[in-house]
Amino acid sequence: MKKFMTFYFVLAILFCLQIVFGTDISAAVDSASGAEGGVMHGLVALWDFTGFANVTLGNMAMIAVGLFFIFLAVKYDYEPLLLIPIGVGILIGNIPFLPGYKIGVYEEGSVMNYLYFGVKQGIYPPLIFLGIGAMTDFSSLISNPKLMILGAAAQVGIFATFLGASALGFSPEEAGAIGIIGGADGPTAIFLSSKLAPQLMGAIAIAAYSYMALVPVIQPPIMRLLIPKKERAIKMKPPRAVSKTEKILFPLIGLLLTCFISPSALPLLGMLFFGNLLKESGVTERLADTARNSMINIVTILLGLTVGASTQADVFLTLASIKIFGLGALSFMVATAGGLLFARFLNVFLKKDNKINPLIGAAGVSAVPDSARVVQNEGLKTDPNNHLLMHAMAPNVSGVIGSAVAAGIMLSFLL
Amino acid sequence: MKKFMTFYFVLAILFCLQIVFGTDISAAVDSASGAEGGVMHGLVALWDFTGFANVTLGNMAMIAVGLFFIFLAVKYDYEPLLLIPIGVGILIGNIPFLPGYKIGVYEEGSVMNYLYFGVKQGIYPPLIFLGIGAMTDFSSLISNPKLMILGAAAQVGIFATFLGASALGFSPEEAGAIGIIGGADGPTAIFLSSKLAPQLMGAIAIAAYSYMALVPVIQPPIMRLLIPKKERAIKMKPPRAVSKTEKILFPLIGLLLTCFISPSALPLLGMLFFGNLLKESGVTERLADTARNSMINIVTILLGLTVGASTQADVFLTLASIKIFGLGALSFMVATAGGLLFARFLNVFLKKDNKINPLIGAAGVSAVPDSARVVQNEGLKTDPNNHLLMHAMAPNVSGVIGSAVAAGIMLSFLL
Amino acid sequence: MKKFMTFYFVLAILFCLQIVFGTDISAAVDSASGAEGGVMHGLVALWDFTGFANVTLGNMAMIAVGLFFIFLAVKYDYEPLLLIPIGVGILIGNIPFLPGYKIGVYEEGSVMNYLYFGVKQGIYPPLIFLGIGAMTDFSSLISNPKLMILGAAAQVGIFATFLGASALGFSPEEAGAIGIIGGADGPTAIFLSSKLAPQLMGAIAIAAYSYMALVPVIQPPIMRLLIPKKERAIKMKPPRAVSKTEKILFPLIGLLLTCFISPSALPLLGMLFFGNLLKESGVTERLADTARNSMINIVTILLGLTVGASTQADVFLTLASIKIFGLGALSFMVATAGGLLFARFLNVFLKKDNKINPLIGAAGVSAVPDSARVVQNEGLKTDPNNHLLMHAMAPNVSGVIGSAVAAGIMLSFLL
Amino acid sequence: MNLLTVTNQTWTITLLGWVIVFAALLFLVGVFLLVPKVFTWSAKRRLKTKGKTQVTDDQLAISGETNAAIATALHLYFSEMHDEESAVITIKEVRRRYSPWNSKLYGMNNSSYYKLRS
Amino acid sequence: MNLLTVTNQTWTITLLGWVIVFAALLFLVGVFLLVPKVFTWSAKRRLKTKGKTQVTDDQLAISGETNAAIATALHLYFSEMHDEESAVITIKEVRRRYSPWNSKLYGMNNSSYYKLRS
Amino acid sequence: MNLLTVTNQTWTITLLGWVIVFAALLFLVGVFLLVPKVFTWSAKRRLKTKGKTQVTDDQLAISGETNAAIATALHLYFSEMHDEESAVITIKEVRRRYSPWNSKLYGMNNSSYYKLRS
Ligand code: NA
Ligand code: NA
Ligand code: NA
Repeated sequence: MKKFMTFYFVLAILFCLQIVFGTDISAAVDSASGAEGGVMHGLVALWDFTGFANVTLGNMAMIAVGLFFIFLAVKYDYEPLLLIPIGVGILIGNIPFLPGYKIGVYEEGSVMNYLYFGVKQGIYPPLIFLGIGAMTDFSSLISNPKLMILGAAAQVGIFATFLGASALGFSPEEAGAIGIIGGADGPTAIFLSSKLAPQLMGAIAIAAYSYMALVPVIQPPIMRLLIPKKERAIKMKPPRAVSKTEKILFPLIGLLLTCFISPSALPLLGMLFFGNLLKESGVTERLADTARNSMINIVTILLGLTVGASTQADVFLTLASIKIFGLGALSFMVATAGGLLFARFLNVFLKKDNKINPLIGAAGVSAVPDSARVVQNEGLKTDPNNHLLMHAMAPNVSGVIGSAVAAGIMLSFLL
Repeated sequence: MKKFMTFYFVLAILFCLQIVFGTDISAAVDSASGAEGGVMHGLVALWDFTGFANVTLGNMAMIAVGLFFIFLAVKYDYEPLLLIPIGVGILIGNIPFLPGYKIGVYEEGSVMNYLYFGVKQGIYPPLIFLGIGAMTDFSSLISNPKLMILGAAAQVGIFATFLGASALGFSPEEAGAIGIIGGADGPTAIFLSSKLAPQLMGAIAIAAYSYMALVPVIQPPIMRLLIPKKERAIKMKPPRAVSKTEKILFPLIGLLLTCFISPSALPLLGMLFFGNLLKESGVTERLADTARNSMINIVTILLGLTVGASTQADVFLTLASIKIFGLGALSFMVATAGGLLFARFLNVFLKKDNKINPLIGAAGVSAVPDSARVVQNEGLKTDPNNHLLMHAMAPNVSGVIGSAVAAGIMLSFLL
Repeated sequence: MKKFMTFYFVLAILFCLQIVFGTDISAAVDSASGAEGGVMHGLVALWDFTGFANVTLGNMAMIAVGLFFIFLAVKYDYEPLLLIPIGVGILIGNIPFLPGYKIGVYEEGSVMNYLYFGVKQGIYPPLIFLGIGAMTDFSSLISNPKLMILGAAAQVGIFATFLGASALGFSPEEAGAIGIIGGADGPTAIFLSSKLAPQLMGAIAIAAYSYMALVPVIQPPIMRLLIPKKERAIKMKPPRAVSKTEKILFPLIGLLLTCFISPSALPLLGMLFFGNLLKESGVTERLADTARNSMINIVTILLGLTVGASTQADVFLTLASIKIFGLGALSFMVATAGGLLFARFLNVFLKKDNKINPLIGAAGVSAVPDSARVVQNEGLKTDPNNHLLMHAMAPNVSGVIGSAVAAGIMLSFLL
Repeated sequence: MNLLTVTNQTWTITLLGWVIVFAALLFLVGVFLLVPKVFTWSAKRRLKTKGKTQVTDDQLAISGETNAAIATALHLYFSEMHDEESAVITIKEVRRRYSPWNSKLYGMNNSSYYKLRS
Repeated sequence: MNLLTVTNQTWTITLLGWVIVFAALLFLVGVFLLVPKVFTWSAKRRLKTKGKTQVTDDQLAISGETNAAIATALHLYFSEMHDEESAVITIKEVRRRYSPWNSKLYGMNNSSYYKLRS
Repeated sequence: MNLLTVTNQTWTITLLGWVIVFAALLFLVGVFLLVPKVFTWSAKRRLKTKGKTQVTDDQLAISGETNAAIATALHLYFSEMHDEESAVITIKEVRRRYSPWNSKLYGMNNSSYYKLRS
């Protein structure tokens, strides 16, 4: 045991020397061994090849981030289905390697690069949307359509961030891609940034997912700040039952209407409503089941892993990334505030017994179903008998539609 | 409520004007607003981008067709696993968009185009055949091999249509691809047309699937016309039991024999028999299960959607498409008649107590298991105790093999 | 019946004539029929196209091999999940065809070629490793880490074969690819050979899988030869229980450590440990389930089929293939011996009551879990109460890691 | 950060973009406010033609109480936990492990099954 | 439409094509008429060598009645309906919904399971 | 076959390669020898701060006997056979067959289910 520890200790020291002082071990050995050749040269060549020889502080930092993501997922159960693939992806992307051996996600011909293709070309997000459509129940939204507007209100976060990013000096395309973080929707963010600003895709995706995981931390203070206690206690009527026909009509009408308005959102919204029709038609359960299970799982694994790997330190650790993280935090707050305030504004026009609880405006940011749960919890804190979950699902899912439409508009303007 | 309706009404009128008179709203606005710039210009630019600005009568017609397909599937349960993906695909393919933004299925680099790759290169159909092989039971065919010939007889539809299409002025390659509609087998039709006449693929696939859905409408009159009532009442002996060894030998012998005769059918028949071996071997249940569930479902979703989307009005609505639909109807009738008449002809050579019920000849067109069910129903109408389903499955599955062989021959001659 | 047999008999004779004497039937017919044209010419053209016209003795031999593989799988249940896809692949790859019609696995644009892409670019093996990671339990290895070294010892087979192949005149790259057969790990062999020596990939893969299926035949004699009966009877203490935290830490530490040492092994080891984390984290069961079921099944089907098809006789039947099979047998024996002898060597340093049963060294070759089962059986033969399975799993799974590391090193040196 | 530096075009996109997102969802709102009215209307007509003269909206609307009950059940469902599911997963885990890539174990499962049948 | 305009080659393909489809399936028919004969023959031989001198075909053939029964069962099966299956689907539906893309709900399931185990 | 013809580089790769595979796995061995010690040490500390003064290793180690029992069970499991599983597969087989590509049968299943619900 002792021996092992001593050995590791020496290795660790050598290793730290290299990183901190930039000593080039291989060069030292090389010059020392001189013409001895053979094994020694082989060893040196191999050392040059290992991660130990090529590691940078940036890699170490990113590996720490990756481990932290995994820790959050395992310990606190924050979005494990996303954070674990992304976390491992960050590890894999930041294991240092010599370029030219088809290892890295950015090297053409590498396995990671082939898997990354679906991210780069925006193919994975529509497939994710297909699965989401096949698992989402739009009833709450159909039964009380006016709540849908809250999903539009919260998209102010997208456009505010777009403005902010422009002001910070990003190009219009980049600003558009950064803005979509405010949509609080992972696949949409990846889809849009892959088209508008591929070079920022990693940072945008990581920011979007990080803040989505932090929704339970970000939203409650804003909710308490902007909504007076009395309004937080408003009880809403149970939504009416929705007929099967309405459920089948919804994806069809939704598809035609939203895509006529924003054809660039077709890959996302077309797939979302397609998946929902598979679910609601009642005659294609078999396909819906595959779409929301094996298909979405496969794509989730590949997308998470490669998005994580795209955070290679040399590409990722830039000033732009820091700005993006700042703007992202801002956009989540603006989006939440937008939803909440619009809900209060809406109440002005509603009859006494028909008023909505403004808290559900916060669910308009999408981040399904996290923000709806946050609403539910905040509602319960004010009145333990006031269950808002069902009502909050309406702005929640319409937030998904809203941000996809916004993404389409950004594409129309900026592509 | 009222306000909403008025608003929609005005919009609808404006919209109709545009379509019917070709008024260019954006141009009008543009010239009107002149140098006002800013928001107005942005609005105009965006309007130009919407589906409303780009819609054509063709698009509207195709969207109606897509909705009709979905209606048929949901209401009458006609082939929902195909008609719903295809129907939604037609909607998605006919939402009007400005070209150049990577939306359409025919635009390189679009998501739909990537998914369409599997259709264009004929990759999806063999994977479908793998799944079909893994779910098909060939016992009825093994136990009474001579019924297999009926599956060959019905392929006359393919060759008659080939002749007809040639006479109508199609090139030999196009005629070959059109002929395969008579095979009544969706994946085979897509596979062959993707190789011989990619430009007609959409029309051929839609025609094939439409008529397959209409088999219960097309076949019965022909059956009653060509088979006298007395022969319709013939009872057949229950088929003998089939041993496990025979079931394992069947895909192996079938694979070698058919592919030696028609090597071009290898992608289809190789996969079909491979899937069947996975099922029958008894030691690869795990793989067979995936092949006939998640794998075939994923491919079905993608294939249906993209085949539907390939019916973009500007490509699809041509004189050729109309001819193809006419020829397709013809070919289904000829194929049915071919199977029925050959069954009667076969009876001439068979001993009294061994005669076959000529109705099962109609099942030779494939369209598994629809046409077998039609046979069953017609049989029951004549004699409520005469169950023909089991017997009809033999020509039914051999029809699949037959049309794949025919597709291979077409490829050999015409590629 | 008689008629049929006579007909077949005549056909068979004609066919044999063609193969044995090289008579060119089509030429004969061609000259005979002369200017008769039309149908006769068509028939000749078609005959030229059939497999009967193009078959070679090599094809026949390979088809026999394919059938033999399937026979082994069905009758003796040797690795059916691999041998059946590979066996059918061999049939499909060796059905003779005229080149230029996009049929063969080596012809660009053919369906088989598209499916083969995942093999050629080494994409399938990492996906297989993902699934393996999601189904492997590393507890036995964590609870008794020193057994892991046995998995390193057995990799001597890889390097010995590398040496041997070099001595037999193979280029260094080819020798490296051949050496990996000694790793007894199919996906690793395919991954490495696809990078270093694509032209030998078929032979290497077939050799690796053949010998893996034959592990129960190859290993026992060597075990009895090298381990005295007394040592074969050693009983080992039951391994300690492993905590959940250790199980989660294992893939993380394993990933970082092994990939820092051998970054080229990243695609394999990264995926292996990723899959294991999905399994052990406890919060991503949904993803782990898909990874170890539908995903691995789909990839297994495609990989097996195309690897089998890559054994097209004209490419496969070479002197090199024979040498590779010889070297492969050798490498399995050397690897087994290496594991066994190192286990005895290790015992020298271990205290009396802590000694390991040297038999488990044989499990270090990987071939999970076959070789572990062989160890269990040999152990039971010596002492019917000595269950070694659990202990043998440790070197067994570490053998997988070991050969992936070795593959990475080969890539570093030779790419 | 100076919003004055932001170009005209950026402001256009910002304002117009948000407006259009609103417009799109307002459209949907409108349609789905209409749809149930249309249904009720056609249902009323059908009932009338069948001879019923007095139709109240109550007869057509489905009570929301059912919905509330379902919502509560769902909430309980998601906050409590399914022991059965865990059990299922556990069993499946034991069953399905071990590599299909070199799995005699798997093979054995399959073959026994095969032997039982044949 | 005038079939006279159709070229020679087209006629060749038409006739030859159909003939060959027939040939291919006739081959299969032939083989599968042979296969059971071969089986019966080898089974008879085996039985004979085991001492049985009188073997009738009846002893070897499996009654088709079983088949008929299965066919009927299948037919009933496909025309009637499985209430259990519907039930299963319904339960699964309630269980599996909600996006894994941002699913605390899912997470909760998993984590509870995890907490139960650890 | 003459090993003398093998170049220097080949020998280097051979020896170095094997050594490094050893090194890699030795590293892992070392770490996983350390990990449980670290755990025990921190667990001891925690127990001590909670007032327990006497802590033996036995209190922390989980008996390997449980493991042995599990191992045996697993072994039995893999060598015996699951009749239930076979049953499940059989039922599934009957249920799921027939092509979704032209499947009225499937359709019927679905539609009946649909009719039952609506
Ligand atoms: Na949103
Ligand atoms: Na057919
Ligand atoms: Na190994």
